[in-house]
Amino acid sequence: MNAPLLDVRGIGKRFGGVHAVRDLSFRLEQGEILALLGPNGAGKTTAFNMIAGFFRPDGGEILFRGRDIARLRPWDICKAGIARTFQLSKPFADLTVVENLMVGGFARSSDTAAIRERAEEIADFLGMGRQADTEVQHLTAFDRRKLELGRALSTRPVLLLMDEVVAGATPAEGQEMVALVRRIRDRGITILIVEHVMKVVMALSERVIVMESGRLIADGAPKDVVSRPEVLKAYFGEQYAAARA
Amino acid sequence: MTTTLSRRAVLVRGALALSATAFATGGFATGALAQAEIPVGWVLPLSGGSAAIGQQARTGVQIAVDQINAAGGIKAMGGAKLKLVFADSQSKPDIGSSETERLIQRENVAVIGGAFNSAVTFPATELAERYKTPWIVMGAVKDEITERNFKYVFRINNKATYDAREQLDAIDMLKTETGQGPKTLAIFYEGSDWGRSHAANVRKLAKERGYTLVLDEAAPPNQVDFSAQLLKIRAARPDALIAAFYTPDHLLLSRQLFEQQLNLPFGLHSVGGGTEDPSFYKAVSPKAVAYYFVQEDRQVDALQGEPLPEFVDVEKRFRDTLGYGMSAYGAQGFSVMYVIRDALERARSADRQALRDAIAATDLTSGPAMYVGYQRIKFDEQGQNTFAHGAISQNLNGQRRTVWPAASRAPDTKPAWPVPAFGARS
Amino acid sequence: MTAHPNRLHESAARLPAGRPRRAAAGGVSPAGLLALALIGLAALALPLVADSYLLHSCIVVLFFAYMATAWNFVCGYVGQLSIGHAMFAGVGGYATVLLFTGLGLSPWLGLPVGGLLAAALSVVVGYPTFRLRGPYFALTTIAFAEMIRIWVENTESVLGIPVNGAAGLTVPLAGESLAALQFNGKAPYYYLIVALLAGALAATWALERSKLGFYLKAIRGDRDAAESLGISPARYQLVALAISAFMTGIGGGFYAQFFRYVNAERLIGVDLSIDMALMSIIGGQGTVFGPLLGAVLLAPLAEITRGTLGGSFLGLHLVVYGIILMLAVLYLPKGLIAPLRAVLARLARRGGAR
Amino acid sequence: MDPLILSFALVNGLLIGGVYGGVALGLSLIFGVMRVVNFAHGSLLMLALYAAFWLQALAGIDPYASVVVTVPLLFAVGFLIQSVVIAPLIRRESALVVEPLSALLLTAGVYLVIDNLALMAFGPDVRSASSGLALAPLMLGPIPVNMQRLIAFLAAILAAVSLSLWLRSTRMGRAIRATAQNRDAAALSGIDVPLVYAVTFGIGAALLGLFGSLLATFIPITPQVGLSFGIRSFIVVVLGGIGSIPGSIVGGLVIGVFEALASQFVPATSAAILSLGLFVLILLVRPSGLMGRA
Repeated sequence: MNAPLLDVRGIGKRFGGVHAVRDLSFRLEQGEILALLGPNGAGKTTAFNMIAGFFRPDGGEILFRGRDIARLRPWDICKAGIARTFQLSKPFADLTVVENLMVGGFARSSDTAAIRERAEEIADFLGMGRQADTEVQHLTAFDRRKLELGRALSTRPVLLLMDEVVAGATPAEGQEMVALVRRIRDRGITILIVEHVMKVVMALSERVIVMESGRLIADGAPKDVVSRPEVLKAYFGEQYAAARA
Repeated sequence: MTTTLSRRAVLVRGALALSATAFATGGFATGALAQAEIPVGWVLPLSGGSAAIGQQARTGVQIAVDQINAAGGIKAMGGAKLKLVFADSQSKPDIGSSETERLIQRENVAVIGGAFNSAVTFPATELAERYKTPWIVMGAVKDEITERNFKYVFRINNKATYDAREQLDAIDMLKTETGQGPKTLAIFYEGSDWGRSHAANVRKLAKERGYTLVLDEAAPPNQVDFSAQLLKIRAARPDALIAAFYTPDHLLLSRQLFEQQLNLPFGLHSVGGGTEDPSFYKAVSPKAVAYYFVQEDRQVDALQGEPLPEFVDVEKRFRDTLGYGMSAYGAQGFSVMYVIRDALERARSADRQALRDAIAATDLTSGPAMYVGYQRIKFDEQGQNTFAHGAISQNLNGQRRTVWPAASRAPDTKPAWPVPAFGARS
Repeated sequence: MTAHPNRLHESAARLPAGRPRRAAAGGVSPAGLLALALIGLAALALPLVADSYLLHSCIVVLFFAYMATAWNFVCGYVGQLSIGHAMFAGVGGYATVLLFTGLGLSPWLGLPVGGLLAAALSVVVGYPTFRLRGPYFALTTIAFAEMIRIWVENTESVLGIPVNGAAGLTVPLAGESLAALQFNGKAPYYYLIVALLAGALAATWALERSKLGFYLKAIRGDRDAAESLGISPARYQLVALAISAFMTGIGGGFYAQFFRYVNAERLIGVDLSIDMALMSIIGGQGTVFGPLLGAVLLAPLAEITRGTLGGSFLGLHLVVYGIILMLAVLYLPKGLIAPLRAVLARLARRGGAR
Repeated sequence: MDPLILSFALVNGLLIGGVYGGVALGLSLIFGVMRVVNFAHGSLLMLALYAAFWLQALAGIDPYASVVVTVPLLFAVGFLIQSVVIAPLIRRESALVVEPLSALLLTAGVYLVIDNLALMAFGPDVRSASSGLALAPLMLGPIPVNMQRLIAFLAAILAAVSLSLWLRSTRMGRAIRATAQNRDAAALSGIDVPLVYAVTFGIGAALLGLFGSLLATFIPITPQVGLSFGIRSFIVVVLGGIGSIPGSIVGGLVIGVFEALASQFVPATSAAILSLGLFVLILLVRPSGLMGRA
């Protein structure tokens, strides 16, 4: 059996007196879409940021293709083959769509013409070909989210970390986004999603892990996990129960 | 191609250049030397930190020109009138150079005066030398300005080394006269070009003459509090203090020395700067500056005795224009214009070469040019007026009275030496 | 361990290519090239028709344009406001003079050496400073420049090198000498500053299209996002700062040779830093020609108010400066070049439609 | 070094440091609430100093009495600057990314205009005012302590305390604090944010009106005087923690004492380099300042 693509081993992080993440371990196989769930304050985003290099773990290791990346800075993580999106999209507002999609390309090549060509391909892939030369500040919120995704792709990642896929999107937009993510996975890119919207998780991921108070409390197929009592209690507790009632 | 540009040529070239670069710089030439007018350029710091001095110099210059023109202009040139062209250096060397270029190339001035700041004067006079345009330095004291073997650069006022020498000469003189004097000195000065170079000169001379320097302290310009430095002076206990500050800092220093009643047995000796600025005396309490020794760049009591009518006129109009009495730089500007008049009368031409030769041959011992207080104005081969000297005044009963040189001291002037302690003053 | 980043090139190639490849954006149209060539020719021909005052004024304007372009190279693209760039000019100017007077080194070598020293200083200053953002960065750059200025003004000599304190340094006269970079006429200086400016503009033009340029714009846009895309902000900002400081240092050396005099108050003073920043910002920072436009508009403005008003209204041109700055920040945040570009683009389109 | 001299250096440093802190209060308040670095801070102090000077020169009003005019006058100036010059920027930015540099540049424009208008209007001459209150210096042993400085020092402490109390206990004060914490939330809860901003700027300037009157009694007045205080105020605010009212006073005291003591050992020029160095060091090592929250 191959080693997992990503092997998180016992990472933890404290902020002052708060233990945001404790002894978190999980694995991510090549080609998977894994969703990371948990109530607000469970430590999802902290864990996410540690993998992406934005926080430095207090302890533990993060093996990516067998190499410990736990203490690398974000740009080195990117070069290792991990790309990320942000919960609130952070486009480069005064650049055009294509220019936004070009920035990441320089991490892999310095041939500007080839990078531009590829950026245009990504714009087309996102369905934003006609807006290629639009400045991003004139885009709709949803287009910015798609751009954010495309920008992550422009670094040619092996693993894509997504901090919320459909936040703020209409149902139709959400469907488009889900389809987009599937197509990305189909091109061989492994995906880790931090997500709240259940429907998205059910539609996208083969496997779900759940965090609560900084710890991992469940790991399994979406259908199995959501029926576990500890998960129901921790995360879905009132909300889910109320929705069913 | 300096003085011979015709108006037409300038306009044609100007127009071509305009179409080539699509932007216009300053005004065009006002024409070749008109018969009736002789343009005289002045480069002065009219804005920025030294703007007050630039204003004073400009006022003195303007009054002199008004007097000269009212008296019939340059008689040897058929009554040609002088026309002034002022340029603002902002105390910046590069802007001074650009403005010099404009005065020479565009305004076709016959001669230039200025520029007070040594940092501006030094490179600007080099341009004048290159364009063979005579320049009479006013105010700037950097020694090297008249040590470059230049043919077109003249200076009527002191070199920096003269200033320090005069201060110590005056102290030595009073020591000889009374048998008592300071043994220890402190120097306290502003940390830019002028203060530092003066301090270096004092340092050297004081050592030669056997004084002990107990404090040697610079302060950056535009202070808001001198308490810390006054403590240092208090701790060093100098017999006398030599100070070099511009007006705002000197005002602060004088007020704080007075408040703190810090006694200096043989007084505070200021080398012009703020203590030469009439607006300083408007702003400071007379008690705070009592008994100050000031190295003046002019004879402060020029109106004593039998003054020329021009002197009475300039003092009155200066006060009317600026609201305070004559300053050293107003006086120097005034004198420079009369030196220029004298040279024009002898040259009988505004041609720069002829005018330069006439200025070089200047030898004045009387007339309005002597207003600044020199007994004679004559330039050596380097263009320095070797008869330049300052005067040391002491502030007695609210008036600055010349005490050095002894020859210039009025009979009723009795130096207070040592100066009374604050507690003993009425 | 089969996966490797290169593998993704294949996956990338499989992304559908929806449209034919367009001409690279930002390329220069033939009309634009013609206009540039004409302006260039006119600039080169200027010394044939201008008298020495006009030439002198042009040199001063182009000097400021060059300095503003050098400032823009880092600050305009990375969106940080340096009000301390004069320190690099000071290092370049002082080094050029001192190398000539002390070691007899020709200014032709002194200029680049001064530039390198300025670049070295920029790394020392920039390394800690670039961690700061916005006003903090701006204030720190002022503080560094002021520390250096006050130090130079109060230092007569250091390690036997005569810095000469506040009095400044003079370039000794060497007559008309190519080796000593001293000329009696203005034309050689004019061509030198035109060449320097052309070089700085070309460098900026190349920057716009380079990895470094994209990276700087990304850092300006969003630092976190830039980091996630493989960009180490500290590293690329430092590289750009060093290049900018190198150019600024050469500018300081040019100042020293042209005016043959340097002093700390002017060449390291905050006024020069502010001029560089304002011309760039008002003209249009983060563009190739914005700083040039700003300098061409603002530098003569000061000259004209000085020339025509002769100092009757003290400081009037600075009032005008201030008002233009406020209007530009409020209504033309991308600088005066933005509306100009729009007009040119419309003209070009109309011309193309005909 | 004589311990007596050093202890007086300490006293002087505390006095002038308190004044620095008081002058910096407005800068800190404006930054804390609006995130605007007011480059024109020194210029406003200069205006206040001239106001006090002219009130004495033309109307014979004692500088201490002129407070009743300078404080409201400067409040109005500050209110106007905010609502005319800076408000359009904030309106524009609410739609886009907030760019504090634009605000810095705007106030730099205000600084250029005010300083040079003052030069045109008042001329370059140095001026001074003095209070008719003949205050004999307080003698601390052999060395006198200047009463005008002591008064300004006490006023600085008083101003800082009253400002803190006012921010805590009044309706407007609470609105200002709420806006400082979260502009959008404040706007949602019905606070008139543009008014809060204008009042904040007005108060920041009014504090300078107060110190203009107090400082006029012992500071030479020139059109450039603002610059000395402006730069020092930045140092003080950064040192104390940007936006912190007590931090401003503490920062002022620290820089005042630091400079006063350092000046006893090195020339004032080197002391100036050292305090700039301290400023850079604090920004790099502890950007939240001495009193700020980390």
